[in-house]
Amino acid sequence: MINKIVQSVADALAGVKDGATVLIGGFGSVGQPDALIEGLIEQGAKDLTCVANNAGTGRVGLARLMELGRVRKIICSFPRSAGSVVFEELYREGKIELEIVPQGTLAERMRAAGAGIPAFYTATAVGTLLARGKDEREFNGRKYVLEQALKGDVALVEAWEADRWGNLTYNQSGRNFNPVMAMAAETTIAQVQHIRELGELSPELVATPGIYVQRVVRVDRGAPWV
Amino acid sequence: MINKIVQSVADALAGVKDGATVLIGGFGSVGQPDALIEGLIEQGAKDLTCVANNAGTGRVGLARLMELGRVRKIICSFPRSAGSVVFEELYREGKIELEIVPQGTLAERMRAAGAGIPAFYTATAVGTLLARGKDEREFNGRKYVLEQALKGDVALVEAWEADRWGNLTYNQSGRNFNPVMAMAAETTIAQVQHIRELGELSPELVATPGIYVQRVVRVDRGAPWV
Amino acid sequence: MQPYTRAEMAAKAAADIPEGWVVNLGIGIPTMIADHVPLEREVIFQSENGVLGMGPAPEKGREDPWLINAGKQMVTLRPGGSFCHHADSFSMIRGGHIDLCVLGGFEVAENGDLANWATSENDTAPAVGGAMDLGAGAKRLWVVMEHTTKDGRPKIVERCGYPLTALGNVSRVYTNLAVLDVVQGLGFVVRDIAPGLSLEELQAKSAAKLHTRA
Amino acid sequence: MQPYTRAEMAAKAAADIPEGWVVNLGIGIPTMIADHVPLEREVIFQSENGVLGMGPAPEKGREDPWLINAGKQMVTLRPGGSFCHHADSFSMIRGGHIDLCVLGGFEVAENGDLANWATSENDTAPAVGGAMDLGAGAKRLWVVMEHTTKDGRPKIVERCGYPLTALGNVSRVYTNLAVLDVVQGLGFVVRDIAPGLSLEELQAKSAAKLHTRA
Repeated sequence: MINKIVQSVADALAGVKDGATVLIGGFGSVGQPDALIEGLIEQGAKDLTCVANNAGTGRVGLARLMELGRVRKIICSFPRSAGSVVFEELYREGKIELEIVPQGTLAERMRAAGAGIPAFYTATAVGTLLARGKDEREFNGRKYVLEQALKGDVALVEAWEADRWGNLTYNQSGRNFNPVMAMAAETTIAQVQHIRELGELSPELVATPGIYVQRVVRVDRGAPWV
Repeated sequence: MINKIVQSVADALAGVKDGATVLIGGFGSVGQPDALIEGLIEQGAKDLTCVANNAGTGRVGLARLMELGRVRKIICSFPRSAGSVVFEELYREGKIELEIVPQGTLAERMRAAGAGIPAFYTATAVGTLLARGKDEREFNGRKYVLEQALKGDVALVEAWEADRWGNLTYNQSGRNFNPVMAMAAETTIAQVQHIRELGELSPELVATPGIYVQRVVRVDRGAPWV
Repeated sequence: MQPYTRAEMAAKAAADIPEGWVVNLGIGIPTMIADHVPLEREVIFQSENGVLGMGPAPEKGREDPWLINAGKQMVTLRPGGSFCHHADSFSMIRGGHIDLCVLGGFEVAENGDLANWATSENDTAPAVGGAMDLGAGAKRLWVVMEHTTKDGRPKIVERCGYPLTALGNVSRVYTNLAVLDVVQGLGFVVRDIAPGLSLEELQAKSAAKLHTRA
Repeated sequence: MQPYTRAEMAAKAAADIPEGWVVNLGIGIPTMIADHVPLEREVIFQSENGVLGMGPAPEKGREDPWLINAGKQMVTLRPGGSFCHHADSFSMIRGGHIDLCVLGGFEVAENGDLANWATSENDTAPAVGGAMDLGAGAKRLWVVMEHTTKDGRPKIVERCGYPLTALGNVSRVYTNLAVLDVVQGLGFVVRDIAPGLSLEELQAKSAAKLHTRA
């Protein structure tokens, strides 16, 4: 019997290696796998490359992981936001590497990794600082830059429901980066609010099929701001 | 008020131009927009490039369109199937151009067109006849070929439900190429079984958002083999 | 001279959006535009975090924390709206399916260039978000911003000095002093001036030549 | 000598598929493999037309024409199954998320090359379908085919003569006469021979050197 459900956050995070690239879902606080990030802090892996839309806020979660010196590099679209104090301090002191990627390119690079596309062309960022050093090519008279797939060793995602095959559904804008990151990682770990029996989820509604998910843990998260 | 619903198949097909590239959804008879293809036969556009997974069967639908000499070129993955008599005859006589594309590359080339990706690399077909003349490049020690976006002037798709904004849902394996083709065309025309009130379709279940759909026509199609 | 308020700037842009357009609004004044489009005029607002068909802000007590926009504010979904993931959302954007994007700006140049994400090449961790995707991908790009910086420096310029966000794509600018079209090969063309402001005064607050309709 | 029947070939392959694998089955004998995997051993069958988690053929009278596999046969969906569109389906395939693909073949070479879609460069409209995507993308590629053509020509070869489908990816072949591993740098290694057939006789029906386990 296939059963991807594990009983604790610690079990879910087991085996994350030093030096791993960790994709972290969510946009704002919605769809953010808070419990898994806390679990990663406990788990101890260091020298991490973290991929997320933002660079953490306050001194909890991703910001705490950075403050503990466990993050070597962050790849994100929007590092500077209200409350990104830890990141800004580390960045000023040269203690963390930063790769800024336009948000759509960030999503597409991970989708590409999941879809077996090693690289693709996009018009986004052409002629800007973020296109520096990238191959450029014209198609039908317009310039595009070549962007490479971005693969994770681990993805931490947050979903609404799951079954034991690892199928996931999301709640409204909680979808965001989660399905894309789930595709792009070697090991995808999902924190979910509800475990359903196999067959309870509508086959038309599954937004991340279990093929992309290795471990599921139920966490009563309540509202996303909690 | 946005209202993409038109009252007849003829209205739905109005304006398709000679020389157009027409994307035709469906896989086997499931999700195939039969009424729209009949409508295109009536409408009269010629010198068409048709993109579909197969090259028609029997002497109806796409096969009929070809038999009438209206199709200059077909782009598909599987032209030779039981009953593809019209295509085989035209092909032998040199009266129709053929571009064979691996099925996944065909889908991805249209998804790319819809997503603003002019070209992407794939390992599919590397070292085979279908990679001839295509740019090749290595990423992480593996060879890939460059494939270009495939855009349609018109897409004919079949869906289960629609609302007046053009949102579409599909029934089981009726999804197939339809959402991908809907993204990839300038004008997407959907034949649907059911019209729903705005707000009746679950926002989590809409597989093709109305942003990709220009016209909707209700056709009581019954079972897909009819 | 009566400069337009932020609400007036938003209302002016809103008035120019026809029914049926799909529109993405940036953070700040652009977000306010939605409040000035009546629900009966069906404009479909998209947010890059996967929300298509946003409605007005939720009523007090009916907020749903799982439904936010790209500015992380709680919003509503109107009937006909739908959700998707980030790659699908940016397919809409990059693929040219968004009729209009309205962004804030640091500078707009007469060739249509926009700078709105970083103030120098060595900026402390500049934040780009989805601006470059929207700038390159939307069918039309409008900018809503103050006409000058707080210390009076013009933001309407011949060439952007700040790092670029998008090249040549801005077609209209709404400021607190004017509405300007950006016409390729010509430059800024004045559509509208704030009450009591002369063209000469407006020109004096701009660092690029302002044209008037022939 | 008792060659394996088609059902036996399918059963042999089925026996080698462990629980939990995601498997895509090509048209023909490969499709029959699913019938030989008991439902209790949960193997997830994927079909490239967007069906993940196919179950057995429908009972008479309970067929659903909207639910077909890539061979256009009506199938069922088991609890836990889901649907997606073609681009998402081939993301699974191209992205390396399918544990195993089993295809039919015209020829398999000792370097793991597969030819199964065209019989000459000037073939009348050869039909490739999803074979090249599956051949390049699946984690493992097995082939199930007759050991020789109807007129006795070996299909186990040193190098493929027909146009290639996939390069170097075949790791196992099930034929009516044997089961062979394809070991990179070595070639074909015999795992199993049909009852009453000697290694010499098998070698005589093959156009590549057959090795035995050391």
